[in-house]
Amino acid sequence: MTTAATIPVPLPDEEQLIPRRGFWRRALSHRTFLFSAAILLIITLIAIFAPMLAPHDPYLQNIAMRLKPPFWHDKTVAEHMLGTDQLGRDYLSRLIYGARISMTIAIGATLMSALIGITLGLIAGYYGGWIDTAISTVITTRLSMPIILIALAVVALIGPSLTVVIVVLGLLLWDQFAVVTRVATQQVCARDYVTAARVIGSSLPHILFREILPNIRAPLIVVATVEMAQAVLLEAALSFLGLGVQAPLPSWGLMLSEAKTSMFFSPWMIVLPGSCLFILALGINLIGDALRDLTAGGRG
Amino acid sequence: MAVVVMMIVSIICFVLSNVAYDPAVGIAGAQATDEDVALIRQTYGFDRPLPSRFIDYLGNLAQGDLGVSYLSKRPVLDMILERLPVTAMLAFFSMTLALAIALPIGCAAALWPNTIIDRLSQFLAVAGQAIPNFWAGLLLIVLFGVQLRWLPISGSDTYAHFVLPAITLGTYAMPPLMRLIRAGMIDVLGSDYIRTARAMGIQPLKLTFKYALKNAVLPVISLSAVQLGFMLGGSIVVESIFALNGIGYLAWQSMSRSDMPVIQAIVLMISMIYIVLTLLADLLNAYMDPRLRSARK
Amino acid sequence: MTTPLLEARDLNHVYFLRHGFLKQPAPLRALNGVSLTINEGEILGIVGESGCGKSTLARILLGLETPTSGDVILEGRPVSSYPQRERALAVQPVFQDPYGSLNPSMSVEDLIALPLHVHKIGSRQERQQKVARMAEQVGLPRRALSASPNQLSGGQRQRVAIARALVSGPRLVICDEPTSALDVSVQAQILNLLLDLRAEHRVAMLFISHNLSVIEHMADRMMVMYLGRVVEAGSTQQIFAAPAHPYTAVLRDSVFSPDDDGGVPDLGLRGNFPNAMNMPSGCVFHPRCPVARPECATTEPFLTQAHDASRQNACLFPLN
Amino acid sequence: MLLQVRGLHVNLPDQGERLHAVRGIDLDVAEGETLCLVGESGCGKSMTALALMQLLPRGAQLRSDRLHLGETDLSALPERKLSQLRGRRMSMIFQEPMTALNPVFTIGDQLRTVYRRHTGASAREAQARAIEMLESVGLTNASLRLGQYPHQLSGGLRQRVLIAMALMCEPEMLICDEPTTALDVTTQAQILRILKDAQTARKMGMVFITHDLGVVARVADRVAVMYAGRIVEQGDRASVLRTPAHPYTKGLIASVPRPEGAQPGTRRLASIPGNVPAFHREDARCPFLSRCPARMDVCGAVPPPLRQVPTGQVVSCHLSLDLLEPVPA
Repeated sequence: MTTAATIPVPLPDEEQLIPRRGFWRRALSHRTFLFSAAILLIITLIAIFAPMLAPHDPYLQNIAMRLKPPFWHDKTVAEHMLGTDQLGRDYLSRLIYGARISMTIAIGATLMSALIGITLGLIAGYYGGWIDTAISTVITTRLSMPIILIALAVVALIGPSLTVVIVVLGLLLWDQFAVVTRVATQQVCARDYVTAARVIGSSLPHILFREILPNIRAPLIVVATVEMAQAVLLEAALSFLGLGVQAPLPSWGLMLSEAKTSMFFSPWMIVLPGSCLFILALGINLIGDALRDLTAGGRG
Repeated sequence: MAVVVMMIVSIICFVLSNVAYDPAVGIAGAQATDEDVALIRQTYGFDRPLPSRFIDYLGNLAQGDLGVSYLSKRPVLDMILERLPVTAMLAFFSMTLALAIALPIGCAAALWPNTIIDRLSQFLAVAGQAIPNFWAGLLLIVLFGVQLRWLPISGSDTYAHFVLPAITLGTYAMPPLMRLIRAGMIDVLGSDYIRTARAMGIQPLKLTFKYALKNAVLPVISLSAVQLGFMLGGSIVVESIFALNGIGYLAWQSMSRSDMPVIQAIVLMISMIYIVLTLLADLLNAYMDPRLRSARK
Repeated sequence: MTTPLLEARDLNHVYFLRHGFLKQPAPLRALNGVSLTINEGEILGIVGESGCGKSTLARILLGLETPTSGDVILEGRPVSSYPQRERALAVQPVFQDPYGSLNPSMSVEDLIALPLHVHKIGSRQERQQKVARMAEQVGLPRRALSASPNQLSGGQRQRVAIARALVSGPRLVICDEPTSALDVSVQAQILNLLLDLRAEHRVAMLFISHNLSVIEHMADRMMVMYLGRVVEAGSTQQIFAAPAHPYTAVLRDSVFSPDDDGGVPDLGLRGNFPNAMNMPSGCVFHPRCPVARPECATTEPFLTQAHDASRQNACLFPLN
Repeated sequence: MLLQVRGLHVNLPDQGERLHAVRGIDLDVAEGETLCLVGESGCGKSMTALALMQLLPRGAQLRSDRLHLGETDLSALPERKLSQLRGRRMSMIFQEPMTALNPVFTIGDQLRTVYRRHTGASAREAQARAIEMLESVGLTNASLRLGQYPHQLSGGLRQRVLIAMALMCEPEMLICDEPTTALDVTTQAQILRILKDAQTARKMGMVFITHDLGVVARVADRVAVMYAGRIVEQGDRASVLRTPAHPYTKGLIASVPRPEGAQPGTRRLASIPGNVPAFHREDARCPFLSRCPARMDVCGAVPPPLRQVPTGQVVSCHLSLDLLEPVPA
């Protein structure tokens, strides 16, 4: 039993406040959060400093050095650490630049779909009634459309390029944002502080951006991570099917597709880009799980 | 609501096949001269104003005529119906596989939180979501098809041909199911009515399976319907890797040759299936959950 | 007779509830011909069990819902002629759930200052002074101003809500069950605070509660509601001394106080709470009324006007 | 003595720390007697009830010197034996009737399952017993009710079904955790009558938990006043409510608004400043230390002794006997 004297006697009027346990203090002690944040940090740094890090120019072709194995198979080819692809380009440099492509697409598409989805969800959640039904119909229509098929069809019509892929993914990945925002907005609107704000006469923008949005931030961050991982994988799928990022741009999906032809006797060409995709998607998903854990399912 | 959605979907498909890509050029073929194209436009009446063409389009749709493929000149409906069983089987196997993994492990993770089984379920969920399913397909081909030669890696004649594709597509659908079942069971096990049942001395085993499971499984039904719908979309990638002759593969082939009528028909078909599935799930839910079935007397 | 601060005349409100998969939405009559008046500096208590329509009434008076029929008059002018902002200057709310009525992402200072901010009252410094003075008046420790609502206890949060309601100097505060979610000892602090502030700010209050003894303690005049109707109204003291309507008597007998001495009374309430979807005929209380007579099932009683207009009840055979 | 509890301690995981919800409780309940556990939110009364039924949440730790129902040592029973005892010898009903019944099973199904679990009776016998019990708790057309689902009943009706369920196997002890708090005042009176009638009919012991002193005045034979995990005053109803001794009990009773005929809006209620503390570590000193108007230096140093007051109740306080003189209520 701790000695009696050491415990201070709190005076009644000195009402103590419950200590505010900061989000960051809890986050830094959360194992998964640290692990996934580390992965994402490394990949982002690689993406930003790709020109400095890449040993060779990813587009420089050298037919003589075609399909060289990585160093652990064949020590002779020292300067190409991870070997070369079917056009003799340095595989490691292409992987490094590939990180840049995947990150830009992931961030670009997610931001765009977040914008669309959150706006629709906010309006549907706040107003309800026929506006809510109309927007819900739009959401259901979008959900009923197979993403990959539509993306492929649109890209096939307009012609594939990096920006087209970002825009198409951005236009196809907003449904989860809308659904989560709509439900979260409805829950927040049922709380008395939104009713109080309306009675006090505060303006609509104030209610939307000061009363509702800050209190639905947590579930939205979790959705953003899931959609970002989805965007990474979808870009890779599109490129793999030949309708995403076009050669010679070094997208991991494209590298996988190029490697398909020679995958039987040089399997490393399949494993490397695939594992990069997997690690990036894993990092994003893990940080999403950690954030869901830290915000206790969105209580924020 | 469902009818409105179908209407919007048909409009989008109409736009895909008639507006975004000039059907006349498609039919005439790449090397046709401009006169031929103009002639075709005349005969097929593609020059008529859009609304009236849309009404014809709906008319054909009603009689099941989804248009004719530019390349094979065969009615698209037949092409789809030939291949539908393959995709349906793939979807069925993948869904059973996904549920076979998600249900037991999800429930176990909820019953014994923070144990190895719980960590396994979280790992499977996160890893499953992170694996690009086409890469998984390739790996399976290299490993089982080439190295070990246990399973066939392309074509769709025997059931064995469906094992690897089902695993690939199954890992795509399993994570969300796993998460939902785990979260659902945790909610239900922590609920007041389970505590009341424990207070009344109901044995733990009966408690979990009779009382808890029935409540936890309700949301899983609607999610499985949605997942089944997504899988039809996802099948395009898997079928093209494993060369399974399903509607996904057909969609991919007609994609590279921009055979628009086929693409728009497949999109229409998949959307319709999705809508029907979600309707079925809602009906099943309404039947299973008395709260939806009857009002307060 | 000076014009009342707030008057409601013959309010009716019907909700349409969807129930069952394919059935048509059924009408639920939440309010049925309710009228009330609140004068300057007066506390009017409204008591009734859940489902009696008191919260619907509060939402209508706060302008959150427009009644199906009947009108609300604020200081002699119909409420519809006021824009919501101007109406907010006169009427402010205090809600029941201390954990739900404060925006968790704002600091206590910003929360209290919200009405000043919305109505652009005074400069930044003036607002800060007003808020600091108000916080002190409601007994909040100084440190609380920069804290976030999650750091406060239930009682402290309700003090913030009260400070927010009074800082812009309204003439009427509508409290919807302000202390129902609090413990008895904390409730006592808040009730004392409300009484002090009423005297100091000369503000009128509409005090809604299901707890009869709280109403008896706080309200000058009170109204008893049952299934959307006013069954009795008048001065609190007189009603408590000799309730006229049988439901008021049953309510009073079912309130237990620490001074009672054992034994649970038999209230003589027959049957159970009627379903609001199919209202009983005649006097709505007749199926459960211990002193019901055959006529009660046929004729619908009207709110009678006692001789000195202070007492009203809606019963064919009043008790006194 | 039907129920004996000595030195009951319960602590729960709470954001990395251990919250000590129950910090040393002694209770006795005789056959046919109602012990009221009264206290404000956060005083640990619900946790005490769950501890008696050994239904503590995951990660909670329970420690007791003695926990006996009749001759059975509850703390020593394995889970299998415990689940046979719950609902048969000792039952519990909870505060929130709206969520306490399984929404996807009929009322009859849930009632029959409990009865057949303990008695192995046939479905028909269980059905008859269920109808008999529902009628005993005042439900008209009981057989129709059996076929209905919980969402088709009001709060009051559901609480009656739960009481019927708890009494199906004629338990010796019934634990009620604020059964009427979520109900309307008129329904509360009816439910309390049902509980009292059922108790006298079966000479059943009852632990009744509430925060409402009015209900205590009507229902209790003996009263235990709880504050921050400890019992500060325990004795028979008349002495504790009429002549309260502990400063917290006095403050609690004085802060209840009740009809005294005074002019409304003029009387001020005595109120206890500050709010209920939570204890995250052992502290044997008086729990009311931080809010007690009569605090002395010794209170901050030495744990308060348990002493009997002339009017019969036992009080845990340093105040000398005369100072503890009851304030004429």
